Amino acid sequence: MIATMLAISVVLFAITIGIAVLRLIIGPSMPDRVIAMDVIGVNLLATIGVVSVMYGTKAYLEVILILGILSFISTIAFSKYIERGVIVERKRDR
Amino acid sequence: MIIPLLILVPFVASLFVPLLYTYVHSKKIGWLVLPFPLILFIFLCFQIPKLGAGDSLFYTIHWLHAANIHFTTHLDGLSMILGLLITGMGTLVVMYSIYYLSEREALGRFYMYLLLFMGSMLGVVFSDNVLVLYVFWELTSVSSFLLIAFWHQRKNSRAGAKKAMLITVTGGVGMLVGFLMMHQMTGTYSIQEMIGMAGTLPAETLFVPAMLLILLGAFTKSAQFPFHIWLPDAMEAPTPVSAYLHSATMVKAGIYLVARFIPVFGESELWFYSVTFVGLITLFWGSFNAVRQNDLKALLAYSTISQLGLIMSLLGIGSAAMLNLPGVDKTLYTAAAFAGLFHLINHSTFKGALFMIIGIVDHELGTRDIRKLGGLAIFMPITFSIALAGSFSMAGLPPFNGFLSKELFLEASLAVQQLALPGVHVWIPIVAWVASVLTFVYCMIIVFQTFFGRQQQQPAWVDRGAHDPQPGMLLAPSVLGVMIVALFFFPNVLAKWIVQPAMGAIYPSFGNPETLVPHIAAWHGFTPAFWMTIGIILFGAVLYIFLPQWRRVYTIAPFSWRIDTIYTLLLMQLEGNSYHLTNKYMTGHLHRYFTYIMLFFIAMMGTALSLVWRLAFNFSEDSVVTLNEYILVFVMMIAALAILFVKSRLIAILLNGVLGFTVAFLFVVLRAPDLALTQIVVETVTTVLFLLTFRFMPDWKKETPRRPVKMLNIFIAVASGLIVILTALIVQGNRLFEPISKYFEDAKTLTGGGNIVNAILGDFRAFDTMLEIVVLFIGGLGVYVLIRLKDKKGGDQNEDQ
Amino acid sequence: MPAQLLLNLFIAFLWMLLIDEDELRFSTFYAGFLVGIGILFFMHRFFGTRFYLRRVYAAFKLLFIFVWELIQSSAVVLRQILSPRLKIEPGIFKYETMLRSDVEITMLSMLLTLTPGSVVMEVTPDSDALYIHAMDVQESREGLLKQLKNFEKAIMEVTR
Amino acid sequence: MKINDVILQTVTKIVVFIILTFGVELFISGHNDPGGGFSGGLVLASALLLLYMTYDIETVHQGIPFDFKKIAGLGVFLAVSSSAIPMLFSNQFLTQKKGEFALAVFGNTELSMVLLFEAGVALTVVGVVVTILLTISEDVS
Amino acid sequence: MTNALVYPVLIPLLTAIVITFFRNSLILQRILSFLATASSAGIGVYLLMRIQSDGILRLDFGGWSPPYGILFVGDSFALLLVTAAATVTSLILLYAFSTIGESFEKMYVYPFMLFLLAGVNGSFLTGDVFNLFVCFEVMLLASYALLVLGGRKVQLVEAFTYITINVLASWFFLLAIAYLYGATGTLNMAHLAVRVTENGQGAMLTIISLLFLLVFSLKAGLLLYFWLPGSYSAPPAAIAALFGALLTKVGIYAMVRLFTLVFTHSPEITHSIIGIMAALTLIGGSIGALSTRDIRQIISYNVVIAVGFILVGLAAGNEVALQGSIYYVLHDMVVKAMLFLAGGLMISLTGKARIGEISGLLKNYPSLGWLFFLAMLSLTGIPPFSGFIGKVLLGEGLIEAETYVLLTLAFLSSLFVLYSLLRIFLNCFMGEAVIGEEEQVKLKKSTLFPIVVLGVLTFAIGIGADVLAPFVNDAAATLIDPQSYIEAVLDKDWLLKD
Amino acid sequence: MNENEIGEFIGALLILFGGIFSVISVFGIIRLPDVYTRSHAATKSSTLSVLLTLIGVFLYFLFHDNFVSVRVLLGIVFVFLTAPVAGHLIIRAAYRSKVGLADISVEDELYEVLHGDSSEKDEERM
Amino acid sequence: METLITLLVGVLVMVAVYLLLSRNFVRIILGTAVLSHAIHLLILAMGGLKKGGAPLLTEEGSNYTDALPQALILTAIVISFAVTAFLLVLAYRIYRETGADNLDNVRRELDD
Ligand code: NA
Ligand code: NA
Repeated sequence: MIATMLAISVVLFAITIGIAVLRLIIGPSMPDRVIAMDVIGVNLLATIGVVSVMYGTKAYLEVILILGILSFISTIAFSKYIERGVIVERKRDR
Repeated sequence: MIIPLLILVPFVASLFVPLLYTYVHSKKIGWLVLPFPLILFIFLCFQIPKLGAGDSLFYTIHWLHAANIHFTTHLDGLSMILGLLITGMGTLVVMYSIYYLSEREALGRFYMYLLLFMGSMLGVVFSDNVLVLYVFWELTSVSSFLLIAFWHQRKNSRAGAKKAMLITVTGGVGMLVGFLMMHQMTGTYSIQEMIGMAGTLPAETLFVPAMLLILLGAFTKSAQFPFHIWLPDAMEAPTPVSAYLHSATMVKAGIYLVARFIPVFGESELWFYSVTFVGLITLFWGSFNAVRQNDLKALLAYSTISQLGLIMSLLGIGSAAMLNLPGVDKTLYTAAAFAGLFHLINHSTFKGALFMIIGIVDHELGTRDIRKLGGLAIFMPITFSIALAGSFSMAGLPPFNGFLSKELFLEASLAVQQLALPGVHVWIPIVAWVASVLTFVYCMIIVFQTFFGRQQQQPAWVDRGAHDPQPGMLLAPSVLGVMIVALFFFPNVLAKWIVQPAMGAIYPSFGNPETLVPHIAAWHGFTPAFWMTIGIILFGAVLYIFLPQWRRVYTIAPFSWRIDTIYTLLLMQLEGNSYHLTNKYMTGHLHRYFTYIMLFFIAMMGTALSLVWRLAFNFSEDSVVTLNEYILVFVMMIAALAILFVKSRLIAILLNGVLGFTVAFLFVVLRAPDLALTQIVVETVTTVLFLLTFRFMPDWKKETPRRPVKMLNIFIAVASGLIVILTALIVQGNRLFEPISKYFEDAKTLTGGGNIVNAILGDFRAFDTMLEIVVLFIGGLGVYVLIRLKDKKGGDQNEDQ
Repeated sequence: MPAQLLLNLFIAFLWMLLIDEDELRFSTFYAGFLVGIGILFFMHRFFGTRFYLRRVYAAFKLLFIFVWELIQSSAVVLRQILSPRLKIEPGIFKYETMLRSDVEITMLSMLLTLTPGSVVMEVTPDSDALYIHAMDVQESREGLLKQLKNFEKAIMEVTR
Repeated sequence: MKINDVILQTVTKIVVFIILTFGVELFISGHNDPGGGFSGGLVLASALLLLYMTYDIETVHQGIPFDFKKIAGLGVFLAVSSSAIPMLFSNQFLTQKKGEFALAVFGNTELSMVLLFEAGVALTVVGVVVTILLTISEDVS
Repeated sequence: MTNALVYPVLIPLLTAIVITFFRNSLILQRILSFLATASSAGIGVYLLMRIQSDGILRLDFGGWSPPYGILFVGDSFALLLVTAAATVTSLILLYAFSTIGESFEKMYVYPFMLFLLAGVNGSFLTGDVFNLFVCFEVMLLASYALLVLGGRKVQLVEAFTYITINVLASWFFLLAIAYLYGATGTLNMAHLAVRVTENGQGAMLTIISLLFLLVFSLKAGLLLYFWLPGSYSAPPAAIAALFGALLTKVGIYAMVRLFTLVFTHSPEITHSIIGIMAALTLIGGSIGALSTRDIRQIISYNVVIAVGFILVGLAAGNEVALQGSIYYVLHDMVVKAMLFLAGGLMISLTGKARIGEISGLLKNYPSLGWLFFLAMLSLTGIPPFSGFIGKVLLGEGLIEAETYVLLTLAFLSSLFVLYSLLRIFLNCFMGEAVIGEEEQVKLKKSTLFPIVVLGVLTFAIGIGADVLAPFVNDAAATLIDPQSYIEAVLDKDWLLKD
Repeated sequence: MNENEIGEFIGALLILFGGIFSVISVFGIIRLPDVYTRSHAATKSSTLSVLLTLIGVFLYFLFHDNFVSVRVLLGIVFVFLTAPVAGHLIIRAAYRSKVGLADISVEDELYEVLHGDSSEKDEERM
Repeated sequence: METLITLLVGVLVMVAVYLLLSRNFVRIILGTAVLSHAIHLLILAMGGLKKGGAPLLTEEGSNYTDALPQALILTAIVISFAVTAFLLVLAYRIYRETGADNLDNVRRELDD
């Protein structure tokens, strides 16, 4: 029962990711794509969580956190790039 | 021990002379050089009796045990002749140079090269080990190069030096290969040991190639047709050099080599044909071309070619004595070899004298052009006398030594008719005779067009101060002039003491060499040879008188051809074609290079795979795939393919990032948590790097390669993918062994770490990790340097120090 | 608040020493902490500030409000997505907040953004107003404003 | 209108600590769990990256005034020289000799050459990644 | 256990790291870096002696016995190359001291050179295929950095080509390692040899070996040398010399090692392909050397020719040929360095880089001219310089193997070498001097010194080839019969177990 | 069914809800008309679904292994903290880079402030 | 799973090779990035997939997946990161220096 629920949800997440990739490809605007990427990252993170449960292992819990951290960082990087072109300034507000 | 020293002395001297020259900066330096060849000459003279008794001197200094190359010197009759020529002519040439070269020249360098040459040449003739011989052989080419290019400011000097070097080194390389083949057949590099095995060699497959390659070396060095073309250009060297290297000694090295190898190859008919006919053709072509020269030095160059051909053909005929032909009187042919050796010496005397004379004329009058010269006999009587002796000797007139050897040559050419070999009966005597006629003609040109006639020019010569040079300059040619005459009267002394031991060296299997030495007499009856000589003189005189009339022959097709043109064309074609060819594929375009590499990959792997398609695929080991994994992998494929089609690079970067994240997820699925961790961070940082560097770059434009290029690219991409897949599937289906990884599962007890991957990285294979962070460190520093160190000049100058 | 927390920890530690067991135990520390809470509640007026657990309580209340709003508005958005025809009128409007400090502004914005139907687009340079994009301005402005007030009040309970 | 990054900056202040702590934890726990010097270092570097993106190079430099090239160099030096140390005790190069003493702070963590080695790895990673990021950024802006 | 085996890598590595901290003290940088390379060379000699007495040496890193850990294996072949590499590098360093310029010195040029040497030596010594990859990368990264140092446009462009092609090559390398591991389950070269022999080198393993061939061909410039002339002629002379002397040799070494130790069972396929590629390389290099008037390009094409020449010996595959190849590799390292340095000096003194733009340098810089001449003779294989003995042995080997086409091409190529360099000598050194005494840039003795030493070396190797002989013979013997290598690496019980 | 199994079941149920929510919200990403509205679906609905899932995972480990996963907790906190910031930043970037609002939008009080005076020029960089 | 991953690797290789064959710097560098994904997956697949648990001895069970390829990939990842960083910065420098974003243009400029 639990196994089925987990299997279904993993497939659901996979579908989510697939659709997000579609959005990433078709856009149309750049922020759309970044949003899609963010969605993909966060859903991958969730999937890893579920997979951990399915495999019954704690080996991947670090991966969850790290994926959270880095999908955040890349989203910020992209937003800054879109907004300002520079993602690391030497001195703000010059 | 003494022979190696003999070789070493000039080398050592060649090092010290330029040093000395920095202190003794004057012409006197030549006097310091003179003792070296003189002492060596005297020393060699003292060895003559020993050799006359049939002895020979061997000495071995061990050099390369590994390659069986030892510095074995061998002084026998044959090398003695050359040794005497080298040191004797060396002495005279140095003596001559002292007066000939002006103080302004780089005398230190000149004598250095000259001594270098002398040592190398002695090395060539005294070496028993062919590889050591080769060492010195190439050194003679090098020193010749340096001497020809002595006045390197002149374009022609450089061109001449280059040509000589290229041709002789080419021959040398061929010869080296020939020696190596000999080694393969005989297991030795010693000439004497090869001679000992000569009987078994002709059966070997390498026999003929080895022979031809060694001949190539000999022919190029001795300026045999068609390799003779370097010799006229080598006349750009100072005249003493021409006299020494390019007529008396270096060009004789090839002759020496052929004589040396007669006992090894003499039994081969091919050898006989090659040596004889190449010699004859050279003889003819040289004399034929000498006639049309206007530059006295060029004339002498062609005459040298011709004479070298003569000697070569004599050795060829001489080798017939080795042919196992029934009913042949061997002494008929050994006499030819004898004649060859005899003429070898004679040629050095008269040609050396002539070169020196020409040098004097050039030195005194500033020109060597026959058309501008004339009537010098009155002004330069001594010079004229020596010239006369030299020329008449060369023409084969008595009472000069050339007459004797010419007679012997004509006899040898007639002796060939006794041979039961096709193609030799008619041609050899005819060519010999024709060439001799032409030789007579150009000798007359030297004498009569330089020293007689053109009376109208005389006042000009008086103005220019035409007179015999200072006595010192005449000393060397005078010595030679005396020898020219002396040898005519006492040829048999030379024959007994010098030539006879050499005959023993050429025909070691023929027993007592005394039997091989004919008695030389100026008069030996009304033989066919005598009539031929008469004919030569008559026809020669006629031809000389009517020279202006028949000179246009030289403009008719086959005679107007110059082998030089082929050389020039060859080099030009080589440079031009190589330029075009190389530029065709070395375009500098990266995508072209990638195309080559991938095509090579596809061709090689594709061929290999198509040959072994029978290798079974085996999917039974495959682990299960869940639905979500199928979906994700499919999505990854879509994302990857989409990279190719997106119109903005930012999207491509995003897709690559997504790809990276999903790869990380696959790492999770495939039980590799550490990989997943690292992959995620690295992917993000890489993406950030992309973004950081992008700001200034324009977005990518759609690349529209031409259709065939595009199809090719698609083909390459698809084929590469398929090859990777197929190979992987084959490997997965046919694992041969258990991986060694089971061992690492004891990581906890072995290293104390429970994370096997980290135990491998931090302990089992810590060295990889250490170097990997070194790589990272270099990368970091590299990036820093790349950005910080900028080319301040901006432009692309060669300020690269 | 930090001072009170530190004191509480000190009391717990003291308690642990006083009990003087053979080994260190978390349960002992926990007991000491509870004792400390009692003592501090008794004494907190001497510090001239609010009892620190009140803030903790306020934070929990904020969290609860937030989760409630989250679920509510999620439901709204999900319904909108799933409805056969989109009937939304999105738009951007400005909201002037009475919150001032960075932490307050941030908390408000995050809460707003997390709850469906609204995203904070800009904070004015002086941090006195927010520009908010709403999924359905007309329909949810009322609700949104109410939500904003709720959040503001709850945040101030925690921060002030 | 000037950009007001108050939200990002406030959150980053908290988040960076989570990331840094996590990075250190990854580094320490690599012995038995996923992690280790490399991923730990990378995470630390990404925390710094976040700081640089949120603030700016000069501001961050005031708080963390290191020359990251030197940090990287120190890291490599640590890793390579710790590999060489065993040779001084006539062991093979790269013998990761385990010490017997335990560090009170981290419980019974074995202090071994591995730890020194891993510390070197982590420092190198941090140093190099930040150096690269900063070098480019300073050139770009 | 011989820790000294790691010193040729460790010493340059540690020194490089340490001197990055002393960016601005140039004297210290110079002293330390020279000491590091010179001592590496010394250790190389010491280890060669040790091998003569003790046989093949090995060092298991961390004490993990093969095939589990990584180890260094020191046989004569490896250590000859290590010694030569370190020696040549130290001389190039000396040259760099007086020519490279302060801006480079402050930009870590010495650390990069030392890293390069460490990577090169590691590649020679390692007994593990994957570690070989890593060592390659150390070397490559250092070469990338050195190539761009100075930042001239042409350098940057050539660097991009060079790097991307090497990235592709590295990718192929990993691909090959992946397949090999999948098939055999091991990475240790000796263990690979055992396993491949045990199973017989079937079609699958041969296919994998072809992939290795591709990789090393790219690195060595065997047939796939497009990247070479451009990238070797872009950087300053000292760096170009380092590249010319060391980089291709590593690819050559790896190819020789793997195809004499592991993939030895299908020579009719693998060695034939190597032969064909070597032949084409000889032709392409020879043609290329004549195609250009750029001095550095000419020298670079000579690098290509040498690659073909050396690998002809591997194709022939007999002991004499391999001896010849080994001699020739050593010779080429010395003389290529010499030639690049001399060529670089010409260019820096005149500011011009093409034949026809320079003339009569012999008058201005006679010593440089004669050194160049000497290098030319040596490279042509004219005795008694170092090229001769290798050429002779190679010739013997090729005749023994009856590979006459290769023989012909190999020996013809030396004529092209001669001609291409003769063009430089005749045109640039000889002829009317165009630079007057007053405008002539002074040539420092310290600049010339390393070239002189290299010249002495090429002469000494030629004359004293017998001193090298025991080492070269031992090296070739190990290559021909790798059993001693395998037994030195794998303990007895391992050989039985497997 | 003991209490652990109930806990595990609840965990799994939360995970399933998370999955369902995520699909629905991503459906929104496809359906909604402009980037601003799509961001609503993304930042929250998907945040919600991920939070649900992670809580499920946390509960599952709690009950199945008696394991308090600090990492998952941290993960939850992290997503909770960062998701809104990320959403806010993307939307701000979108607006500042002049990605247009959907036609159905009814008001825009920011337009005048940001793009009215074209003193700040932000050309599109993608 | 091995076959599936191998197919994915094949597709990635196709994409990467096609990218490498273009002229634009960024495309080429992207090609190398995709190539590195492909090789990492392939190395993993060569060790055999899902044949056991994650190679952590703290995990229950006695069957572990092959850890060696994972270690190799980690090394490879680091190296390819270093190279990619260098290459990217190089492309950036070339662009700043010459204003060209592909090699052909730069060559053309250098030739003039
Ligand atoms: Na909201
Ligand atoms: Na990568």
